[in-house]
Formats: sequence, C-alpha cells, structure tokens
Amino acid sequence: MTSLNNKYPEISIQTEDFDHGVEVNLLENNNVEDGAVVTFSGRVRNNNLGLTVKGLFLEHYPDMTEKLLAEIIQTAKKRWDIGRVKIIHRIGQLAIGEQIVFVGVTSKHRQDAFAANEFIMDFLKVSAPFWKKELTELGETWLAAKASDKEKAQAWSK
Amino acid sequence: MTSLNNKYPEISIQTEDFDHGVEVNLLENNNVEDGAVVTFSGRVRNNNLGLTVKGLFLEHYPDMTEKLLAEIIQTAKKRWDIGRVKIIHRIGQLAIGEQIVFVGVTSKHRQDAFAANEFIMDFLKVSAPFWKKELTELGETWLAAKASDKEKAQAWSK
Amino acid sequence: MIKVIFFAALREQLGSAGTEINADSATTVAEVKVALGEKNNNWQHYLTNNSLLCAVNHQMVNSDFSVKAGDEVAFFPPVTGG
Amino acid sequence: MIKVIFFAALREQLGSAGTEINADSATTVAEVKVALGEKNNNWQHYLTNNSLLCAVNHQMVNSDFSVKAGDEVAFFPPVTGG
Repeated sequence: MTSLNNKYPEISIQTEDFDHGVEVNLLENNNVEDGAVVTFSGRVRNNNLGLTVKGLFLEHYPDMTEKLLAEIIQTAKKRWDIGRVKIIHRIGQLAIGEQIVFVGVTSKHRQDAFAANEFIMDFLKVSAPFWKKELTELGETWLAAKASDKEKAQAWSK
Repeated sequence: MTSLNNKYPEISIQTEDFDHGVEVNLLENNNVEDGAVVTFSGRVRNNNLGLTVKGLFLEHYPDMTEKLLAEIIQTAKKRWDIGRVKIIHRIGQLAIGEQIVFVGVTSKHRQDAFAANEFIMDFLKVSAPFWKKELTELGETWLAAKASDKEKAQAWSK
Repeated sequence: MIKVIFFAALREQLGSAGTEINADSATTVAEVKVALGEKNNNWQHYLTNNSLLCAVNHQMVNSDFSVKAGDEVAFFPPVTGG
Repeated sequence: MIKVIFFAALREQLGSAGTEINADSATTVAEVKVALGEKNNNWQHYLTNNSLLCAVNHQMVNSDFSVKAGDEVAFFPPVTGG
C-alpha cells in the first residue's frame, strides 16, 4: 500500500467542480507500485423516473459526512489490497450534466481497485448523510432512497 | 444507450500517450442520459515477481487486435445496459509509470458500468493479441500469461 | 441542553433547521422526539415517521440510545447521495 | 501460397517474423506446422510447443482447422496485454 502524504486529503466535500484528469494524476503521482486505477464518477442525469430533470440541490450533514466516508474507506482498505483512495462529493446547486461524485482507487492488481471502488460507492449511497432535491417539470422533490441501493450494500456482507 | 457518432472510435491502439481527463470528457460529452462513468487505467509498475522493472515493450497483431476488442465490446453491450465504451491500448516502448491501457464505460446505473468495465479488462487480458516484454535487472523477458487471468475471464460464464 | 438538528425534507416539513431541549426532559432518543412534539404540536406528525433516521454525535443510533447534556442529536430522512 | 506470421517470443525464437508456404503442402493448421518444420529444422522444436496459439485470418482456431491458398496463418504465445 502506498500512503499519501498529509497534504492530500482522501475526502473532499465541496461546492466547486473538480477535474477528473487532475484527480487521476494525483492518485498516480509518485505511486509506481500501484499499476491499476479505477474511477467512478456520477453526474446529474436529464431524467429520473420518467420526469425531465432541470437540476439538483445537494445537502449534507457537515462533519458526520466526512466521518462516515472515512469509515467506509477504512473498511475497504481492510478488505482489499488497495493503495490510494479519493472521494469527492459536491454539495449545493448542480445543473444537468454536472459532476456530483468522484471515487478513485489505486491497487497493484485490478480486481482490488474494481471491488473497493464499487464497495465505497455502494456504502456511500446508503450511509453517507447526503440528500438530493430534484428540480423537475413538476417542481421540487426530495428524492426517496432506493431499495435497490440498500440491497446492493447488503450484498457485500454475503 | 447513447451511440457515439462515427468520428469517435471506440478502440485506439497507439504508441503515443493519452490524457485520462480528455477521454472522460469525450465519454461524457453530449451524453446526459448516462449518469455513471467507470474508468480503468493500467500503468507500468516498477516491479514484477520481485524483480525491478526498468521498462516494457508491447507488441501486437495489427487488425486482429481491433477485431477482438470490438467483439469484447459487443458482448459487453449485449450483457449490460451500457452507453459509450472507449478502449485505448498502447504499443511500443514504455517507461515505468507510463500508461498502458484505458477502458472507459458509461451507463445509466453504476453497476452496469462497473461490471462491463471489469469484463472488458478481463477478456482483453486473455484474448486480445498483445504481448509484453519486460526489461528487468536480469535482462529482457517475454511475460508469461497468468493462470489467474484465465480464471477471472472464465468466472464470467458462471 | 441537548442540541437537536434536522436535515433535508424533515427540515422543510418542520420549518426549522434545529433547536435545543432541556437535558432533563429526555434520556433517550425516543424521549427527545416526545419532548420535541410537546414543544411544537405541528412537529409530532413528522417526527413519528418510521423511516426517520437519528445520529447522536455523528453516529447512527436507534431510538433507545441514551442522550445527555451536550449531545448533538440529528434527525433526517434516509440518505440519497452519490 | 499461405502467408504465415509469428509474434513475440516465438518470432524471436524462430528468428523470423513470417514466411510463406505452398498451399499444396498443408490443408490444416497442424500440417502448416509440419510444413514449416520441414522448411527449417531449427523451427520444429518451437512450433511443437503445446501452449502456442494459432489464428487464421484473425480468428482463433484449433490445429485441425482447414487452411487454403490466400489465408493468413499466425502463430503466437499466450497473450499478455492490458
């Protein structure tokens, strides 16, 4: 495992956008041990449940979010042989097509980075205190949690 | 599924390096339907089986490589609900830390992009006609195929 | 005092981002809910929603979890990030 | 004629990137190998390696696959890309 120096935080909750390429470079910088990098990024889609989406508002619980995400990263590091991890999650008002979330994981062997990245996303979805409010043609609606997300997270303990 | 226009090739075998961020932007450009993007990138590690690696030489079978990769993409598109796919594989002489391969997949729901990306990498590994020659402290050696890679590919048909 | 905060849909339903209750009025999360309902009758309906989650000092807890003076008790709907 | 090409370690072992054989001298992949071994005795040892793979016209095939004039027959070690 390749540790990051303290200047590079593993978790960033931010209103501003991020640069996917820059984040991958930071994950790879001075990290010649890990040959594999898997990234996930999620963006605001233009539709949900058949409704046209105009934008998204993201709220979170400061401090608790960071604590929860750090716990998820620690669990992933115990379960897989992974090197660096980066989680970025945006908050505030987002337009269609804007980036919402980024998860990057490096590892020596690809299956560790694939599994750890999906694990982090699955648990971020069901346990990190973020809430999405969608602006659609019918007005503003707080999104409901999906049963399928809960099932995905539970599947990891099988 | 969001099709790419013909100007954007899904497969690129090239000697020159590529820009991870640019590739992700191309996958996302005018693609507001797909909220999820999963990327894999592999780079030259500084060691393999305990030996210090100085560099890598990559050879391939022109035309057959492209044919095989296109078949893998088609299989992935039948199996999962994915949007765009991009595979870049470099050939020729590569130094430590250089990028070797990039696979990017977009989808509406993240599990499709995760699964399809790992599937493409697993089959690229065992069926695309590329060969690596490693330059180590002990000289040049053609790498041997790994049984673990074969098992990973076979696991998809379970 | 116990600090109580609300998030997302619940914050909008209650028309409040948070309040404080006397530490003597509740020893568990369930009792915090009761104290909040007594404080504001309009809140009772929303606070009895079974899907509501609770965190005490940033840790997810059940309704029988003990609370004490100085705690931060947060109520919120199921999370929907990512 | 049948075009025959070699890749990677095999290409270096044979000291050749490829050659041609008369289409009359082989009707299957296995017979192509025999014809190549007769053409160059030093090659025989490397061509009988069981792990060698073969593609005819860019398609992976077994040793009993039929070949004909104009085909491109490639022999190579197990692949190691990615």
